[in-house]
Amino acid sequence: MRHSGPIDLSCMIAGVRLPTPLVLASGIWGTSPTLLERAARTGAGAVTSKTCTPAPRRGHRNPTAIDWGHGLINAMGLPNPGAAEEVALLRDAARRLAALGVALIASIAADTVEEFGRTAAIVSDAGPALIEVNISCPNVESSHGEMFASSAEAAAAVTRQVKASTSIPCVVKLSPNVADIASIARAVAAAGADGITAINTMPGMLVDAESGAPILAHGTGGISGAALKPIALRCVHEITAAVGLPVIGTGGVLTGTDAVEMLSAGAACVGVGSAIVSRGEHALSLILEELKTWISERGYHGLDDIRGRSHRGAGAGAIITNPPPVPGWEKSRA
Amino acid sequence: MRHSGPIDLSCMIAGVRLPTPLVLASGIWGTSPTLLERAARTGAGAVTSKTCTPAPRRGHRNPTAIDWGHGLINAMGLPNPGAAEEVALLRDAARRLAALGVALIASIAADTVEEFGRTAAIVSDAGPALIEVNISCPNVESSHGEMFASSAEAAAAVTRQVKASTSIPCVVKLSPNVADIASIARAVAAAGADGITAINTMPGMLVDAESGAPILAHGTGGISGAALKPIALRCVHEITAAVGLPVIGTGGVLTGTDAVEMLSAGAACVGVGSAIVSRGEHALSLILEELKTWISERGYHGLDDIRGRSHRGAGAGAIITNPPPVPGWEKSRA
Amino acid sequence: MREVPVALRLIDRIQENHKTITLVLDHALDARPGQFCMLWLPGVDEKPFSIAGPDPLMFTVSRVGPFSEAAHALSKGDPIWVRGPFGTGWSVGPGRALLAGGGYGAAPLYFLARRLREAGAEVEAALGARTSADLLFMDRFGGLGLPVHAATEDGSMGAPGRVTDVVAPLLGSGRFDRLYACGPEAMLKALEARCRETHVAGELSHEAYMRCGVGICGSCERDARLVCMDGPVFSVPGGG
Amino acid sequence: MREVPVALRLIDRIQENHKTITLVLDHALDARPGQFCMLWLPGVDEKPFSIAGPDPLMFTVSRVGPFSEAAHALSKGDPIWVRGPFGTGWSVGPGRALLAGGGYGAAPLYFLARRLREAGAEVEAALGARTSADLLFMDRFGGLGLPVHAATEDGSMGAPGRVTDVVAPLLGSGRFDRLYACGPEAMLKALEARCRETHVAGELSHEAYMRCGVGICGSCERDARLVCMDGPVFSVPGGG
Ligand SMILES: Cc1cc2nc3c(=O)[nH]c(=O)nc-3n(C[C@H](O)[C@H](O)[C@H](O)COP(=O)(O)OP(=O)(O)OC[C@H]3O[C@@H](n4cnc5c(N)ncnc54)[C@H](O)[C@@H]3O)c2cc1C
Ligand SMILES: Cc1cc2nc3c(=O)[nH]c(=O)nc-3n(C[C@H](O)[C@H](O)[C@H](O)COP(=O)(O)OP(=O)(O)OC[C@H]3O[C@@H](n4cnc5c(N)ncnc54)[C@H](O)[C@@H]3O)c2cc1C
Ligand SMILES: Cc1cc2nc3c(=O)[nH]c(=O)nc-3n(C[C@H](O)[C@H](O)[C@H](O)COP(=O)(O)O)c2cc1C
Ligand SMILES: Cc1cc2nc3c(=O)[nH]c(=O)nc-3n(C[C@H](O)[C@H](O)[C@H](O)COP(=O)(O)O)c2cc1C
Ligand code: FES
Ligand code: FES
Repeated sequence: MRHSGPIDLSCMIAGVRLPTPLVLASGIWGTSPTLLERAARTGAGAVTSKTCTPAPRRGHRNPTAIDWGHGLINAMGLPNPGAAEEVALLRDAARRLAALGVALIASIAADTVEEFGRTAAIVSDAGPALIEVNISCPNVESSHGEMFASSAEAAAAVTRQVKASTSIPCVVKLSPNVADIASIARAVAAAGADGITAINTMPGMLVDAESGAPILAHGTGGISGAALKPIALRCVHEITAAVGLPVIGTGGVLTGTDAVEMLSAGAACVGVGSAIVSRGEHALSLILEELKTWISERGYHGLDDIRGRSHRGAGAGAIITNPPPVPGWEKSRA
Repeated sequence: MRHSGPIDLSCMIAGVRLPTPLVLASGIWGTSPTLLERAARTGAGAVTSKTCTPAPRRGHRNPTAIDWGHGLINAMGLPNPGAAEEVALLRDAARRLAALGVALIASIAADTVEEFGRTAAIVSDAGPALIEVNISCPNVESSHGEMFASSAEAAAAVTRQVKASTSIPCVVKLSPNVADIASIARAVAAAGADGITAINTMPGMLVDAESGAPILAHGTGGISGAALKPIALRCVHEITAAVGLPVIGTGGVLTGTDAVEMLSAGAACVGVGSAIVSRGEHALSLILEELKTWISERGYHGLDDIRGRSHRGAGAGAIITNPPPVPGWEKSRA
Repeated sequence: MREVPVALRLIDRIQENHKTITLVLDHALDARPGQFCMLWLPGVDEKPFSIAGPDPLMFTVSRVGPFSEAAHALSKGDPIWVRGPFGTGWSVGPGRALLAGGGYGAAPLYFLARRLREAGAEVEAALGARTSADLLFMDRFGGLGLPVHAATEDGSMGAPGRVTDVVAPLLGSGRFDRLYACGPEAMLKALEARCRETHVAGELSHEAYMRCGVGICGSCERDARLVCMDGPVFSVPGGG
Repeated sequence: MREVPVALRLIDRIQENHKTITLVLDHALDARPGQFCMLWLPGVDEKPFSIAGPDPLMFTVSRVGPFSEAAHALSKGDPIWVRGPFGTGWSVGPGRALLAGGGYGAAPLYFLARRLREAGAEVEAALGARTSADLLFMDRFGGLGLPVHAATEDGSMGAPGRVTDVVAPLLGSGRFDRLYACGPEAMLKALEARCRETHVAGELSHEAYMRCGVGICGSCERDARLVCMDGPVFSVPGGG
């Protein structure tokens, strides 16, 4: 059942067409234009720059990132040169990426609603295809007290402010660390978001048995990679059931099959980060090749054939069988 | 530096002394008294019965539990014979466990605050050492709409009601799927909880690439085992920083070193569940032996020597070094 | 094999009798006779089935309810999802072995018979069913060139009666070191009693309602033992 | 070795000179010369260090700032936490090799020298420092019985001047196929130029500020290359 016709892997996210559905996640390889270009050359449809903040940040002290066996945990603390300096880097990156037909997504974060707006306006000068609004970094203490992604009101307020500050389409990046991510998604959709990135890392902690100390200097950090996948799939499924916005499904995608699962859960396209560690620098091209092979072996034509299938339910002809009563039940009734 | 004197692994949880710090987590091996006895014989200081509800529940249809490579995910749907029938099983279990000096913890759940109280009163008749109040099962739709563990008010209301309905000490089981678990812990502590179990599973989803369908028949399920460990360590650290209650630290403990990490994060004792799959039926005795060896090799005397070390901070003599400015910073300033 | 269900394709669908088929899959599995897999059909259910052959992987399914009906509706080329193998399986070694099967129990015993023969054992089989139309795998056992004792309740083939009636004198003959059995609970119960009477060691494959299949949920308990993890094969001590 | 820091104990602490020690650990590591590990001291910091020997695992640490000071304060029996090995390392094969080390760069080159000799290479070493008191590993290289060319800025031992002054004529002599180097950035820059002039292939080990050590954070970039993952050893093409 190999497919003979051409396979189209391009896809749309918030009005932007990407040549491939793979998006380099924010924070991977930092802010460097040359590294973003390097990532773009390995099969990305878009690359996301490291989150930048209004003022420069040195980030946390080491250890900042650890491969703990089931993925990574990191607390970089958003080291970045600050929005004003970042613009030059983004402009350079945009130029390099344009030559490759790969979109640039500029990630921003800030401590207050107003600063989110100002930062969006600043980075807009570099002309990124999209702005990613990072309201979900678990590793920085903001003057706001908690992540903006923790509350529907705060998330909506940031979204409104950013939308009022730039004409570039905006995707809002959500956190899995909330009781009901669908309600946050509805709030940012109502506030005008053009898309959603789901998810940022899940807060966790490694403890060193020998010393008893947390391993990351910051104490807690964000879990990414393999361990995050089922959390991300659940969040993407719940968000796409709740709102019509396109979602950059991100979290634990390490293989082409993982990408198929993420698209099946409803993602418009697929973010990739930690795979760079588990599969090496060519992770994106490996995933892209595996995705292509998977699609062509099944005679599919493109991403529309697999996207959102997790929402179909058991189907009309499905037979629903019931489990028998539990053992204790039978026994105690006997 | 091997220790010569006797090592004391007993510990206190909510006024109950346990011969070892290992607690069989709720739901493992179900409600059967003979299986609880079997677990008790493998080194447990306490065993927790499968959560029972006011009315019997058949549970969800299969697939209900999958080993996905980084731990388990399950959506059993709380199959149980109902509190009235469960009492007989618990009485039988309590009798078997008393002979072994192992404590019985009876887990309960319900749809309303009132039913939580009624169920606590019913199972109290069997004389368990503790009642575990499960307000955090991710796999059942309650008439309450969301988990009681999602809101400080709801969690406190359940705690107060249960405390008013029984004289047996109560530990409240919390969910990692909240923005701020410390605030929930403070609420249940203020409402009179005698201890906290942290954590229940983290909601996730597996998707089958081939069919595009969620693998669990229930769609979403709860993540346990290896992938849960850093989330559990973080929650236990945050809870024990916030409240003085003893915590049954549960989530991803597969080895003696994992148990040391959980105690270091502040746990009074250590819950074990999914290890039964990764290490086999003797998981608890393996973990206990490893814990003993770890302690004696370091010349420690017992659990107090390792408990809560993650809270010590960097220490008085610690040298704090700062990372240099980020590359982009240097460059753009040059 | 992974613990997560893998979609395998039917390369053949053999009609064994009016209510039983064998699914032949495009996959080989490193498994021991007596082990089982969980078979999943999305939207339907997931149920345990004994491995009828490891290479290619085969399952023999009798139509009795919703899941098995959905499995019968599959055609060549269709996918079915498999996780496993799980459980302990039968012991394989030289010696004199009697295999007793009821219904689809014949399928995993056929896999066992081949392995026992490879290990140098002397093997005889006793197969029972209601009518000759219900008897399974008679040809396959015959093809191995080993003695097959059949029993049908209506007497349409072999000895009239149940497989236990045929097995009892064979066990009593002293010709066998070990009884291997798979079939309905009532048959296993009777055979267990015969083993104890005749002091022949027995290895009986039992069933129970399964959820996890990996020994954690407790659904499949039988007398403090978990059928999925401790079994499905349980021993009856021989000696005497 | 795991990717998570493991507490290893000091079985020895060798004072190499007034500001440099070698930590000898109770562990062996399967590593190539030129690879590095991240060393962690809780409450202090985590920093990269080249492997000075794999069995027992050794690191040579010069006291220059807060982390290295804390490492110097360690005594026999104390733990230090290690993750790795990371990076690509130097190529090892037969041929005529010149090793050029500045400061603690001598340590990983000594590990390399032993591996090169095992591989049948002809090896000479050039080591430089400010004064004879700063020269490292002279005895160890001497112990391998290979020619060692020293250079000190104050002329207190070997040729007066920098190691680059000694290396330049050696490279020009045509006696070497390959230059291996580890030391301060200025030295590496000068050596890279010499390699290009003389058409001798170079493998130079560079430094950068590291966070993750595993090629994901981008902290250690040098011209679109990641020192932790693509390096720390980078090649200068030879030929001509
Ligand atoms: C280890 C093991 C190996 C198995 N191997 C095979 C095999 O090789 N081939 C095969 O066809 N089947 C096998 N089974 C049985 C199989 O798993 C299914 O139970 C069977 O297919 C019925 O599923 P269903 O949905 O089609 O019908 P269901 O509706 O589930 O059951 C059909 C019939 O079985 C009865 N039944 C269901 N559950 C129980 C129970 N717990 N106790 C008593 N009666 C019950 C029902 O009342 C009904 O009459 C095995 C079971 C186990 C545990
Ligand atoms: C791959 C690799 C291998 C290494 N191997 C060794 C080794 O074998 N032995 C060894 O002693 N050290 C080695 N280092 C250096 C080591 O990692 C530490 O940088 C060093 O110990 C300084 O740390 P500190 O906290 O003691 O002092 P710091 O305060 O961090 O630095 C001390 C001095 O170095 C300067 N410095 C710090 N960072 C930079 C920078 N990014 N660029 C320029 N100057 C800087 C400071 O200004 C200061 O003068 C290696 C580094 C790398 C990247
Ligand atoms: C080292 C590292 C740094 C990260 N930095 C950022 C960041 O600056 N901004 C952001 O929004 N997400 C950041 N993330 C999160 C990723 O963008 C992504 O959401 C997460 O890693 C999950 O995807 P993965 O499992 O494919 O890695 C970072 C992740 C890692 C591993
Ligand atoms: C199959 C299974 C069933 C479970 N059933 C329950 C339950 O009934 N009540 C409950 O409070 N927790 C239940 N849990 C959660 C465990 O008690 C425990 O909190 C979780 O598995 C994390 O611990 P672990 O990583 O050691 O497994 C169940 C977990 C598993 C794997
Ligand atoms: S099916 Fe879960 S323990 Fe056997
Ligand atoms: S230190 Fe993180 S990429 Fe090199």
